[in-house]
Amino acid sequence: MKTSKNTKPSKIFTYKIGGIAGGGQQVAGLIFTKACVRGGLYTFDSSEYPSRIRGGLVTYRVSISDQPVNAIYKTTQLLIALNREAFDYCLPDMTKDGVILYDSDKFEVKPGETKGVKTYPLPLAKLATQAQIKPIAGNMIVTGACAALLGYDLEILNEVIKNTFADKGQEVVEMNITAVKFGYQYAKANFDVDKFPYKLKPINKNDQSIIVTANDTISLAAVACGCKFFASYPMTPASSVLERLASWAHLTGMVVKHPEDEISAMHMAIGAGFAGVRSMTATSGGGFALMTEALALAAITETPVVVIESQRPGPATGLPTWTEQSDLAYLATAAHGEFIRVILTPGDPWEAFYLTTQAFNLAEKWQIPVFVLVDKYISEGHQSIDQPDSKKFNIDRGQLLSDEQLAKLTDYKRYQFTKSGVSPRAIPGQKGGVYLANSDEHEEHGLTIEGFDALTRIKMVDKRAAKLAGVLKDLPKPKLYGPKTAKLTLLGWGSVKGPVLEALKVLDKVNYLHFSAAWPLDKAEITKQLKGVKKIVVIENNHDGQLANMLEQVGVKITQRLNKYNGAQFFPEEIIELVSKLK
Amino acid sequence: MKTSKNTKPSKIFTYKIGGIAGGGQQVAGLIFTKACVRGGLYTFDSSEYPSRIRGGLVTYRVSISDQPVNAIYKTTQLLIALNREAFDYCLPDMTKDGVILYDSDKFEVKPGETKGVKTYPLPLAKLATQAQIKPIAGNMIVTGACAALLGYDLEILNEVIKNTFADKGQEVVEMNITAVKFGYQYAKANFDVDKFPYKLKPINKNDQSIIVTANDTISLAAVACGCKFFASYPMTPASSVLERLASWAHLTGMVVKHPEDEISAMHMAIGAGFAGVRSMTATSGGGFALMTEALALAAITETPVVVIESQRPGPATGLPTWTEQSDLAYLATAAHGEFIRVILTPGDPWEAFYLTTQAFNLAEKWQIPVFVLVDKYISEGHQSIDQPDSKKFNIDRGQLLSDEQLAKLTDYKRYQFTKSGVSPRAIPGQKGGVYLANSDEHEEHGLTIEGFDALTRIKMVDKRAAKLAGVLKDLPKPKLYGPKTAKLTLLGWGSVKGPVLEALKVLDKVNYLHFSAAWPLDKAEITKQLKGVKKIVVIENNHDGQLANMLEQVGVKITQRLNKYNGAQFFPEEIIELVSKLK
Amino acid sequence: MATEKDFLTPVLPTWCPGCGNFGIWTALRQALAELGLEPHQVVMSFDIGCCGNGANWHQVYGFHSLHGRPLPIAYAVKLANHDLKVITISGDGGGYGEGGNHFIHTCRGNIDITYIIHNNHRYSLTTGQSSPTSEHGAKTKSTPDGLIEYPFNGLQTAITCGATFVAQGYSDEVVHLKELLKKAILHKGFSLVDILQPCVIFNEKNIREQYKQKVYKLEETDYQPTDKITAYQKAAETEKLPIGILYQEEKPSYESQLPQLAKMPLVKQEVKKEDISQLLEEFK
Amino acid sequence: MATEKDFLTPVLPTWCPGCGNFGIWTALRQALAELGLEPHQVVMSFDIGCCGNGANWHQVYGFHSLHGRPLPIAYAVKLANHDLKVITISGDGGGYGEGGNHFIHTCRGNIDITYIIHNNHRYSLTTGQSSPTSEHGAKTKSTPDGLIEYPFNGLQTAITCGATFVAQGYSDEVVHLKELLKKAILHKGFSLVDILQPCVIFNEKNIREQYKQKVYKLEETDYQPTDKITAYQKAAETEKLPIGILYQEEKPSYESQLPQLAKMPLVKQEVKKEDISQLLEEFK
Ligand SMILES: Cc1ncc(C[n+]2csc(CCOP(=O)(O)OP(=O)(O)O)c2C)c(N)n1
Ligand SMILES: Cc1ncc(C[n+]2csc(CCOP(=O)(O)OP(=O)(O)O)c2C)c(N)n1
Ligand code: SF4
Ligand code: SF4
Ligand SMILES: [Mg+2]
Ligand SMILES: [Mg+2]
Repeated sequence: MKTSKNTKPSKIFTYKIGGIAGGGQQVAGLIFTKACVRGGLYTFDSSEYPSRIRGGLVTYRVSISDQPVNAIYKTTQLLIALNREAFDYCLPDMTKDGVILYDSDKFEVKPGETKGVKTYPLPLAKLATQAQIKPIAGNMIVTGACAALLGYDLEILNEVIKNTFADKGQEVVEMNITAVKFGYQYAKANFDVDKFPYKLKPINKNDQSIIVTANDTISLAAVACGCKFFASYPMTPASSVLERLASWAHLTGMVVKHPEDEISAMHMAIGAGFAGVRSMTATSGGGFALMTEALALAAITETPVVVIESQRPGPATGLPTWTEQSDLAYLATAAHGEFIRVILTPGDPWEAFYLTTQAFNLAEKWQIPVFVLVDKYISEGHQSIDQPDSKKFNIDRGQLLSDEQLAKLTDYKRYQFTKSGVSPRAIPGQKGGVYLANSDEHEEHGLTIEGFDALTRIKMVDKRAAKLAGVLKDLPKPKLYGPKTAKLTLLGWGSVKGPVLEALKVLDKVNYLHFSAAWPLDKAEITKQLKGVKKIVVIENNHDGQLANMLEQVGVKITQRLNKYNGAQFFPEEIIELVSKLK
Repeated sequence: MKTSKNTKPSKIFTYKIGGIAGGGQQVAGLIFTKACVRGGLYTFDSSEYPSRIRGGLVTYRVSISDQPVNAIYKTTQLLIALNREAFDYCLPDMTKDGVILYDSDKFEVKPGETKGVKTYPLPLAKLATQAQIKPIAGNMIVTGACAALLGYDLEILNEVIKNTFADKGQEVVEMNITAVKFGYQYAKANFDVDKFPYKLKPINKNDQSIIVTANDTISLAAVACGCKFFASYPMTPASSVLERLASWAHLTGMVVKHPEDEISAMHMAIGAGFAGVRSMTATSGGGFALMTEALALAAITETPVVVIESQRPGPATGLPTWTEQSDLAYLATAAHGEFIRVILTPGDPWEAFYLTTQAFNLAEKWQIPVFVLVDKYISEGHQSIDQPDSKKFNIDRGQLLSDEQLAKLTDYKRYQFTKSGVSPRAIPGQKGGVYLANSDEHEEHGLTIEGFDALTRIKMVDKRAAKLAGVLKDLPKPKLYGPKTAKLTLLGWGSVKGPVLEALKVLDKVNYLHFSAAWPLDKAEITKQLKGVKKIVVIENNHDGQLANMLEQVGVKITQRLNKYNGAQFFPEEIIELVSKLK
Repeated sequence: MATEKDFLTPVLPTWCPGCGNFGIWTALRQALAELGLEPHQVVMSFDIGCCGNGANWHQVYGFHSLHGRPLPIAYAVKLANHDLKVITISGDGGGYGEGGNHFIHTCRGNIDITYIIHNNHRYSLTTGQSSPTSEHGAKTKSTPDGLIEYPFNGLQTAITCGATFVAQGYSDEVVHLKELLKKAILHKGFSLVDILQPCVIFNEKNIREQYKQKVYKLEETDYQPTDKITAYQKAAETEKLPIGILYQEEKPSYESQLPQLAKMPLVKQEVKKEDISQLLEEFK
Repeated sequence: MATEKDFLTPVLPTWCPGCGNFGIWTALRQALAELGLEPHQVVMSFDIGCCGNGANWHQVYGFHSLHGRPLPIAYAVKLANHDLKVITISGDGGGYGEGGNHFIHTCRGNIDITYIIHNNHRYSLTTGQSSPTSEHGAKTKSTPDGLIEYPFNGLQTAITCGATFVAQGYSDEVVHLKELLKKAILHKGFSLVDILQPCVIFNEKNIREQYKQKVYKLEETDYQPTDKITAYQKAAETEKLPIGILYQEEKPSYESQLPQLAKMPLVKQEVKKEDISQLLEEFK
């Protein structure tokens, strides 16, 4: 996939639609996004919505460009305000020469209110009646009007509509096409469309790109690399992994279980891992809190397990439908006792795919729990990307004993002391491999020891800890984006990557070191990478500066921390502004 | 209490008795210990036992001195081996001029086996028959023999026996006194008691000292400072807090609840705190893992709660009846989201008492969760100490609104923004104080907000975080033991304190900085205290060096780490040896 | 005296128009007012869910806790101050799924709490996954191929585990529900009111018609809620759905058996330095 | 063919002499041998407790999990490889207390697992606190003033929640227990065997006499374990204690309803790169 190439900034167009929940903003928005992608453009979108099912403000925002786009932008060129609340909330982000369409059947805009931003009324109820369509398709009138303003190809739009509503029948398809056409013509007739300075042109016909969230690519990756067992209890913003995998189960043959609670989900994932199946669970921070005890169980029994954790602002229920990066420090030391776990921190859907395949390899090769830590912003925001390439990952199940190998062993030791810390696994059902996976400290066969046998205790702790060296070698190294040398280096993990990459397109002599694996940290590697770096600025979507704290522990001198914890991700513009001040 | 005064080392005598579980070693040992304390001596004891109810090796060890003693010593002067396993396990700790008594009805000691250590056979079954006592009182024959060897006063011993067995009836008391006397005379007659170089003499009649574990003093402190609600699910080594408090409930009026699981226990403690009652729970690391989600609930609702966590070696079930300091890093960042919690880390029963009273004050004053983090070594090992002094602690309930104050308010805001971060509390039942304690992010009344109201989110995070400054001021500062200036400074937390203080009695130009509060760390204070310190050695009863890691994060340059993770605590001798090599 | 309006906060409900939760809300407010209670005399703990969102529009001392956990909060509040009326709101997901263990064990102790389940047979706030009470075969977001499990019967389980007041209500029968809730709140001991609650988004479209056809009032039959086995069998009915009290029994409540609380509630006992000298004797 | 000795590890039991667990252990080993099973064909998951300590002397693929959690481990093992016989060992504390939620929900799905409860009415390994099955009024370490709660009835709850095989056993009736365990293991679906197990340390001194007087065999009566309500009532008996099958029903097991498992167990399906192109279409 083509991510930021640090070329000169391409033109970015940002469109936002806001209204009452259930108003169909997200559907309308996504259709428009799809139409853009079909025309060879690139998109990144995000929704804001409250923790309720109907009512309340819901917005959908997408940034579009003829170059890959890695984040949503704050500055909005086209706003569709379906109610007063949306209007008030979104107005501050409008660019001077942008346009606001508003539902004039719902509210009036007073003169001067927009400080010069052009507005056009769109009386949606009336227009729906006029167009003889159901009010529910009003959002397609909007879409048509947008297409007119932007000069976008109606053909492509109609195609997307056909695909989207195909399973709802011809009638629905036609109604929506009618609505789009009506909106298009209405805008042409009533708005000064030519004066709108932002135009979108299809570049080429693209039926290869996919529009996906990180939850989507995580789900795809799990399927692609042979995960056959998934147990998960629903929790925003992780739920869509459960829903996707469940909806695919009849195709993929995966067993998908929604159990009574997260405690059960995690133990099931561990049980399946013990039984020899690649297995996974997914949750958010609060759900993971209930899995914490079992994390230690996976560790001491050396059972591979992959845990997807999608963060939202805490503590406790917090802001359940918003975003934050505030569980890293927690996961890094979660659970009683001491043991190794890996935390992979993809920054976008593309990375999430490959890191998830790697998570399974790391879990099986090192027989440890592995996290893929994402957050609401990328779990639910879509990016248009190329299709994942199955040549770009491999499958490594680590040391599994064959029946033949087991037959040759007279005294199989599941937890044999080895230099790497890894001991070959037998799988229940295999003859000659019978052993005890034991949450008590144990000797090499897995049988319980007491502290009287202090030497075995020490050796077993050392064996498990010995994996660290090998794990560090296998982890993705922090990756540098932007110029090799710079005046200022941004450091970050997870979803800050996108907005930072966008900011780099503008910022001069600034580069970005991205941590795709935020734990464990490789002091030697980091020291090497940061050698000669003058200003280190750690940017995180949290209050405490969790990676920053961890980096300080390995001796990194941090010049500045940039933190945001209002429930939203960083915008490229904010980063540009903040960093410009620091340079 | 008189702890280490860094005087020249007083003589330490260590006695160890080992045998099969259920053999009464702990009872016999504790009786002897009590007799010592009644005679004005000082003691520190510890037991080793497996995670089973009968059978297996159980040992009891006590170090005795005419000066306060803060740890058990490894070097043993008198060993009573009731079976072969105990003999083999304990032999390596014997000092050359010590004596081993062994139950020659159970096993034989081969010549040369002890490498010169003197042994005396004690055919317990035969002696019991001879003495016409039940075999169960055999351990009192042993005690009598020990008294003979040590030249200790039989009067005091008989007094303790009378007290101990008073509720079992005169017959039992007499049988035990007979047994002691018999053992005493047998030893006088058959052993070369005069040649035994270690003698214990009563100093004065002491009926004031108490012999307690940290669990005991924590329980006492909870009662003393008005904790009225305690919910806890049993888990070694925390269970004795539940058992003590339950057994006292009819006297203290405390409500003590053993609920279905730890999740419930923690939520109950929070519920009672919300309802205005001082409340507490107690568990070990694995149980706390199940409370982790609720920790975040206490934080966001700003509900005071005290959590006792007694550590044991992990991960998972680990070594459930042994000791380790491996949950500090976990507790410091436990739970999703970011918030303040305090971790108090007493080093001995005396400190545990005062820090527990302080825990309740901190929890109520700052409306936060507060941990008292101990471990098996001090939760179950007894030390002889002075009685706690009720003048040495105070009760501070923080900002509670009276009915009168509430009556004057027209718009009560439970979560009012304040500079300190603390907002005055109303208690359910009070008129005019109705509010919502809300796990969702909320505005000042407690009502749910969404991320659309980003400003309130930021202010609420800042409000909660603002407490840090005040909390740091209220926390006990790291305390220096030993000479003001030294060549080498040991740093530690919790139960390493005792063995280190003992080692300081011998080590020259070494001092010890004890962290009674291991979290949050006060960078400024630590920097000040460590100014000019040459060699910083962090000593911890864990593998990872958890405090060391945290100290590095606040910029402390650590020369060396000393770690022990075999399931046992440090011995003073080990520390002396390790540190001597470093100087 | 407080009226039902006094139990309103300034917040307007965020429930979907037509949601069954409205009926429960109204019935409860009316019940509280008719019982002569004041907002400050009532503590309500809430689950996380559509039901739990109601925490914002109930003017009482509220505790919006965690998913599945409002019951142990309520338990401790009652022990801390038994002068308060304590009511807990859960969903079928939070109450019987995530919080199932608290439910079965709270029944056993007969603590004087009223436990209200907003039973819409779905995880609604998380947009419609199956819940413990979803019907066998239900195709939901988390079980698109049909739910294999059979539904959990909260009424039968409560009877089995020792609840002393077990009732079923229907959110559209507001007056009936109000009376039921009053009885539940007045009952000295643990009362479960499991309320059939239409979710207009995630239930079948004709859910209200289904309920209309199936629901009948026990008071209009000669049913007597005094025998456990009869109640247990009644609670199994699914073709027709009985509303009213299925089972009631007088038994001492948990808190009434604690001598610690005989004189006054814990919270009214002054927090002061207590004399521990008697306890210290044990350690000499 | 394996004999009961083949199910022994080199470790000697650490249970107290006279502990009821010995009888269960013997009966189970004999049952496995008589069913013609080999150690590697059996997976057992164990709770933490005296019962769970047995993990060390059962020669099978074992998983000594966490307190209260062996059931979800077993659940997943069965789903991962339904060719295995899967058996779970819990105590009354772990199984009905800490793990109560897993219990009630595992019953609902009828997964083919045999769930054995070593019911000694106490938390024994933690030295004798009350458990969910302790008698009302029990004076234990955690309830020195007497337990207020009434005991949890695992048999009735299992019947209520949909278990298809519900039995009570007695550890001293080893032959009877062996036959019972064989039937439970052969039963296709979720089977609960709740075993009265004397704890010679923490039960009343005369516990064995009590059981001797109370226990009777259902097979020696004309009891038929086919009707739910009859079984439910039978399960309530405490004056006399019926041992044998209280309830049995044929119903498809959970794993048998998964088309994913029709061809072969999950674990036998090769782990390889899977083609996801069809799934990708959804995202275009
Ligand atoms: C520990 C935890 N797990 C999951 C969630 C996500 N969650 C919020 S509400 C809910 C289910 C709601 O279902 P129910 O209790 O039936 O309430 P309803 O919304 O149907 O009223 C879930 C799973 C959570 N908040 N916390
Ligand atoms: C999460 C957790 N809480 C508490 C414990 C401590 N614990 C170990 S065994 C046990 C109870 C054992 O009772 P039961 O399950 O009845 O087994 P038994 O010992 O009676 O056979 C407890 C509470 C634990 N290991 N883990
Ligand atoms: S989703 Fe269902 S339960 Fe939730 S508010 Fe809407 S109608 Fe009510
Ligand atoms: S304590 Fe009781 S249950 Fe545990 S091994 Fe001993 S007799 Fe058996
Ligand atoms: Mg529901
Ligand atoms: Mg038990």
